[in-house]
Amino acid sequence: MRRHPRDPVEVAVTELTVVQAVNRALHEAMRADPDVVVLGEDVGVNGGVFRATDGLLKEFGADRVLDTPLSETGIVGTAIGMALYGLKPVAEIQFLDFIYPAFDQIVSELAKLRYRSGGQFPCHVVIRTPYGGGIKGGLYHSQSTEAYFCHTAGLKVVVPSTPADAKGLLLSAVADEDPVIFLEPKRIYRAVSGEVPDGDHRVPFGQARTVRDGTDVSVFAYGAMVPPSAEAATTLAGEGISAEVVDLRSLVPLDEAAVLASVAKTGRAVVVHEAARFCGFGAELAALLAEKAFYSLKAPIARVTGYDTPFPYALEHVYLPGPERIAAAVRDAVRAN
Amino acid sequence: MRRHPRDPVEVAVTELTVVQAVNRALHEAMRADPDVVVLGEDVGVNGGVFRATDGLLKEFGADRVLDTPLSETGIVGTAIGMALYGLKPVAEIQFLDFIYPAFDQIVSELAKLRYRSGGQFPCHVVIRTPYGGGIKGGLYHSQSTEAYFCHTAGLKVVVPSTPADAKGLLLSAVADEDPVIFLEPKRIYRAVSGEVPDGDHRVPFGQARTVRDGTDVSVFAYGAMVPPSAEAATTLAGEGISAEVVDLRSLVPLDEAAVLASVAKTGRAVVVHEAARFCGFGAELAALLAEKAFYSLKAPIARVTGYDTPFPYALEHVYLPGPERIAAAVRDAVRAN
Amino acid sequence: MSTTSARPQSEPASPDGLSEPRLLGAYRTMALVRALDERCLALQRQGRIGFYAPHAGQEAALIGSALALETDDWVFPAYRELAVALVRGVPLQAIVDQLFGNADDLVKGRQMPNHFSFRDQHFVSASSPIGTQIPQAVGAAMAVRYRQAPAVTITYFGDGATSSNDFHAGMNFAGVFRAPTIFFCQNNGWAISLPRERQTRSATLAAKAEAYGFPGVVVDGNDVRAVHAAVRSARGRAVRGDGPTMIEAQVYRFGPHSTSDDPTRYRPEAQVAAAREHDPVARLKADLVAVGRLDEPGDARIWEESRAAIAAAVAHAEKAALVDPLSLFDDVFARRSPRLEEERGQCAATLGTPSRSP
Amino acid sequence: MSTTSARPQSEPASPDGLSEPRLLGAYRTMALVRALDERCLALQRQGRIGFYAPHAGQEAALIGSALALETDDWVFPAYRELAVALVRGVPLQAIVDQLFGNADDLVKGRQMPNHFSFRDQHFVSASSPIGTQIPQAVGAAMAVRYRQAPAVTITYFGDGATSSNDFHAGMNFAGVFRAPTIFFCQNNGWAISLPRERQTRSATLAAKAEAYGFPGVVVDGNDVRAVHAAVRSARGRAVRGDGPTMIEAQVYRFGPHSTSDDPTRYRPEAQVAAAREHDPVARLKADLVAVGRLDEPGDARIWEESRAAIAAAVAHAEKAALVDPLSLFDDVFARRSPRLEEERGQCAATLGTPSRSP
Ligand SMILES: Cc1ncc(C[n+]2csc(CCOP(=O)(O)OP(=O)(O)O)c2C)c(N)n1
Ligand SMILES: Cc1ncc(C[n+]2csc(CCOP(=O)(O)OP(=O)(O)O)c2C)c(N)n1
Ligand SMILES: [Mg+2]
Ligand SMILES: [Mg+2]
Repeated sequence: MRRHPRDPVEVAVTELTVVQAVNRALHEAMRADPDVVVLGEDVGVNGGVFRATDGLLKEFGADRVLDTPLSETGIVGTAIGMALYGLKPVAEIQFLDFIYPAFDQIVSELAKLRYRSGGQFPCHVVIRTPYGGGIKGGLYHSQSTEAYFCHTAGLKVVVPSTPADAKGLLLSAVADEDPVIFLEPKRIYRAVSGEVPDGDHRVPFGQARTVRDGTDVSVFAYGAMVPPSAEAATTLAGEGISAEVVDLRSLVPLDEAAVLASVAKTGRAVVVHEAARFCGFGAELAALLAEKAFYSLKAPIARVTGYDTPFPYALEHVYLPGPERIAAAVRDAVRAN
Repeated sequence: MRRHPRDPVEVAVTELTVVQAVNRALHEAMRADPDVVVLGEDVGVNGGVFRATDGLLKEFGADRVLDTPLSETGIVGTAIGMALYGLKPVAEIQFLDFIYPAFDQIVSELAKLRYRSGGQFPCHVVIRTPYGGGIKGGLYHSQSTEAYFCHTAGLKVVVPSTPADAKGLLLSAVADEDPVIFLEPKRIYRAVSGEVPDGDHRVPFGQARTVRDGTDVSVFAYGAMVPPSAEAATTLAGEGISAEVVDLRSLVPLDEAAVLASVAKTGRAVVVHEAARFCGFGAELAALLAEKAFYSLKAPIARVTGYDTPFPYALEHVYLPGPERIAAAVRDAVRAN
Repeated sequence: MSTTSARPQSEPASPDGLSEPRLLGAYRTMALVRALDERCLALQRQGRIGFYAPHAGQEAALIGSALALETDDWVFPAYRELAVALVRGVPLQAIVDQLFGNADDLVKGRQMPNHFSFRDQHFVSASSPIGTQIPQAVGAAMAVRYRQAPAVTITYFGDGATSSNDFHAGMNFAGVFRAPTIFFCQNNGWAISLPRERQTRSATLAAKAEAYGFPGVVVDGNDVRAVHAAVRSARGRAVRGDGPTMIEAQVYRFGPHSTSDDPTRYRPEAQVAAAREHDPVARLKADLVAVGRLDEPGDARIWEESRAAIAAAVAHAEKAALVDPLSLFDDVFARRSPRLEEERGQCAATLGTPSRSP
Repeated sequence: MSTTSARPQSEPASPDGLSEPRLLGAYRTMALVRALDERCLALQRQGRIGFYAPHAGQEAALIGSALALETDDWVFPAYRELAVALVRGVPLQAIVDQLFGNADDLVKGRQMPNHFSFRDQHFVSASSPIGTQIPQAVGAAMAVRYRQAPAVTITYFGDGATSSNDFHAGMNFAGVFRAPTIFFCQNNGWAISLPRERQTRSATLAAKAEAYGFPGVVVDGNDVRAVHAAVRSARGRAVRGDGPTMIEAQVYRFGPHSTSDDPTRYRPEAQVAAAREHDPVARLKADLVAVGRLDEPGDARIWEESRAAIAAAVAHAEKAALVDPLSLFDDVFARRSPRLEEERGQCAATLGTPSRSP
């Protein structure tokens, strides 16, 4: 355990991977509050197919760590019922690609319960789910459909890209009063590790993180797209291009102030995500800038995204944005006038 | 029957409402091709809760007009199976708000079958569904979630706003080779009527319709937002503002050329839709313009949309964009510099 | 809010049988909700409320089941259960305010009529999508058990809902986790225009419970005592830890599916006439008259009082203020996000109203 | 493509019993797919294919059922049915090419291994989401009947899939529309780490068919003849217009759920050992030896031939070209939209490849 460099007060830290940080957060949340329960497919005995829930069953028992039948409708539907009654369920959906059987419960129920009951029935469920490509999972173990959830009023949507944020955002999610879709970039579950503050480390929602300061162009990314964006920025620095990289972290609520401040400074924007381009989250970011940063903009807003095709298997490397595509878009943006 | 004014050759026309035009198209499609079958809840004996399928059971019998159990999963799932086998099913979902139990079948199966089978199993299903507000239907009989479908590669998404387009787009949908989400603006089912060409009148996908020419600003709308946009343009004309109103008609494929041409001319854009703003279809349109029409743009791109709340009941009139809100946004766009 | 409550405070909530005095109370509530149903259909025709989903014919099932519950039990309703809310102590005024969607409406005018939500009475927010409440009731029951509360959850749904995804998921989870849940299916033989025989080929709906490993029972939904007994017994099983029960109450709804529906397009009038012969309200009245608990003048008084209470509630509801337009932006989240705050400001400007942040 | 086919062309596709010569053919196929299974697990461990979902232990269920089908029948598989494809005449090479996702792969490298699609053999595209194929099979069966074709559809799924929405919808629609569908459930007792007893409390999975008004039967999935007879009889019912049947084949899969899974975390090794005592391949071999249709040298030859055929197919697959990167943009729609054409151009530029529009 070491002191966390960013933290002014002495906080013990532990080096963890992203998935370990998720696991740590779950342990701590369950220790702190007996109302927190975990449910999902293979989350108990098996410890989750990615081991995110490893050890929970042993420590907290089968009353609080529930291996469910194969039904996402059932997982989210029962989690909603638990939340209405006063528990704080953290539901795991094995892959974001398999969330759709629960879509009705999420968009028609979870997102709308507080509103439609006039505030009488808040419904605080956290849905954790691994998302995104990069593990050769093909069409159904790779998708990034965060835009569906972002478009649904009543849901908060967050995406960590570092172990510290994975823990900090998950602890905030469990403590939140609203439903939270917690997207875990499975591609960097183990690929990225870093120092994670011990204890009740929370990262508030709605605050973007500047990964790297820059003055020529703003690169907005989240999840597994943050590392290649940062890598592109490093390459570009060598070419004399100063790219600011902003990790949005929370898509809903969005840190508009940070986005606008960055573009006010740079005048150029590149948005990066894995999801298909058409009506993807990048569209919202571009629309926001085209409305509110119009007079600062010096170049067209570029989107570096997955293509408007289903997610492939053999051609995953072609589909996914990498540092080269990001860097190319940034160069174009900087050259544009 | 009269001659259709827009049509160069003599074509008989009939005055119909939007829902009558849908009904007419279904009759004609079923007469023309025995592979066309209709299925859904209450589509047979009852003729559809909006009477869109009225008369079909009588003319075509219970083999081709299927009253299904209450399961959208079943409706879309079986429609997919029929289409794979070679039929051309037209499935009705009673309200777009109730499509979510079928969401998995739509986004994971229907949209991806051709792709994932390497082109071996095309899957041509038309899903018709009334959508949108304006009938005092509250949270669950009013929503406009077209963005979910537009973001899903493999689906075509079309929305008529006139009786002629309702028939013409629906006949094109039935004749198409790809899955089509056919959104019917229920608010103008009966409120709007007009001349509809008899016979095999088809409106191709991917072609926007200029509702009104203008030079100062482009207003993009679709479905039930077209009439209030046109009304706003009329008001604005009286103020000396020349607003071009473009009815997109087909959201996927989108007529980018028409959108870009209009903005190349006007330099200003206002996007109108009923759906919630955040990550709505308007975001894509704004992003498109911010990328490809950047140098023509003279003003921030405005979005006049539903708010980022669930759809209300008593306050529907506050939620839905009307001519006043549209006109106000246009005035702001024209004033901006 | 008015204080008209269906259940006199002195009566015990739910003894194991329905005594004659309690039966008379049940009859009063049945009369009240029958009269309310008639009144609401008229209000809708007159354009004074926007929509209504009637329940006449289902009173014994609704009230018999509700009387078998305890205060701490939780109800997960569909959209036809205002009688259950009344039995649980929800004031008539609160129900009528919801139908009008006025400023007193507890759901703040956000939902169509019939989509009630009464936190204090553990009557969970109703929604339109069919079946969604079913797994929610199971989850709440799992929470009840986790908290070791001596309570159950009950969920109401129709014959059509047995085809929903949520029915399957909810029933299966309840079986697997032995959740203390009662699945109360009101089988009226129709899901809008689809007759029960074409909803499913299952011999009975209750038989479906077998597929999930717990008992299903069929009960005459016109017999308030039989319904009460069935729910009471299911409740007993549940609190004893013996798991869920499905109850299929066979009922007949006399009216249309809703005020948007025209049942003459699909339903033989003779069927309705035949069903009216078994009207549960008339049946209970006859029983009470037979044992000398009720006579014609007493009955007339009950109806008169019901109508008067309803008239008063309607008059009050119509006088209530309209919903504040800017309340549109509340309750999306616990606190308004910056984005919602901004939209609220824009909306206020559109309305010409100053945006006062409460 | 190579021409290795599991079913000799001379044999009739599916007589009503499995004659001894046909049984020997079945055994050959069982040996082939068992050998393939072993080889694929090795290929995955060596990093030569990306993933694999084994089926060893399920051969009698897979092959017995497939042999009961006719050419015009349609198969809606899950992800563990390559043996069924082989029986239907899909060349071994086509299967191996899919596992490699190379340029010869009929699904153009778009899906993970095991997600086959063979139009010519009416073997419908498999997907990962559990259960989705079930209502599709029912819809296709409804189309079969509409076209008055003397055929059926069959859908394969696991015990876990019985909890899916799609199972419920598919079973219910099949019951209501009397669709000529066979629901073939391979119950291996596990859905990844969840044992069958906690998937559902239903006494058997086949018993669930009752809830939909048609018969469900349990069959010993290690007995190729029993499986064949059950499917044959269900097929007869279906083509006669008597509607669907659910068959629960009780099997045991020896291997992990997939190469991503570690079953030692949840499954007792003793259970696997016990199941191996009932190995369906060994059992059929013993039967054939007992009746004098097979001897040890003959058996050895079968395995040798199988391994040789597999080795050849693997070698061929590894020599095949890689998928063309720009094929990424094909088959999203029947024709590329302008948007896809543009993205294709951008992609080509990124790759430094000229964008040649075919
Ligand atoms: C998921 C979904 N699909 C369709 C509808 C439209 N709809 C409203 S009520 C109804 C029939 C419900 O029948 P049943 O469950 O028997 O209840 P009843 O109205 O007879 O009480 C239908 C199809 C809906 N509300 N939700
Ligand atoms: C909708 C959905 N949820 C979860 C998964 C993840 N998953 C893949 S296979 C599987 C278990 C399937 O069990 P079963 O149906 O018994 O088939 P088996 O693998 O045993 O043959 C699960 C949970 C999935 N593929 N789809
Ligand atoms: Mg009903
Ligand atoms: Mg299994």
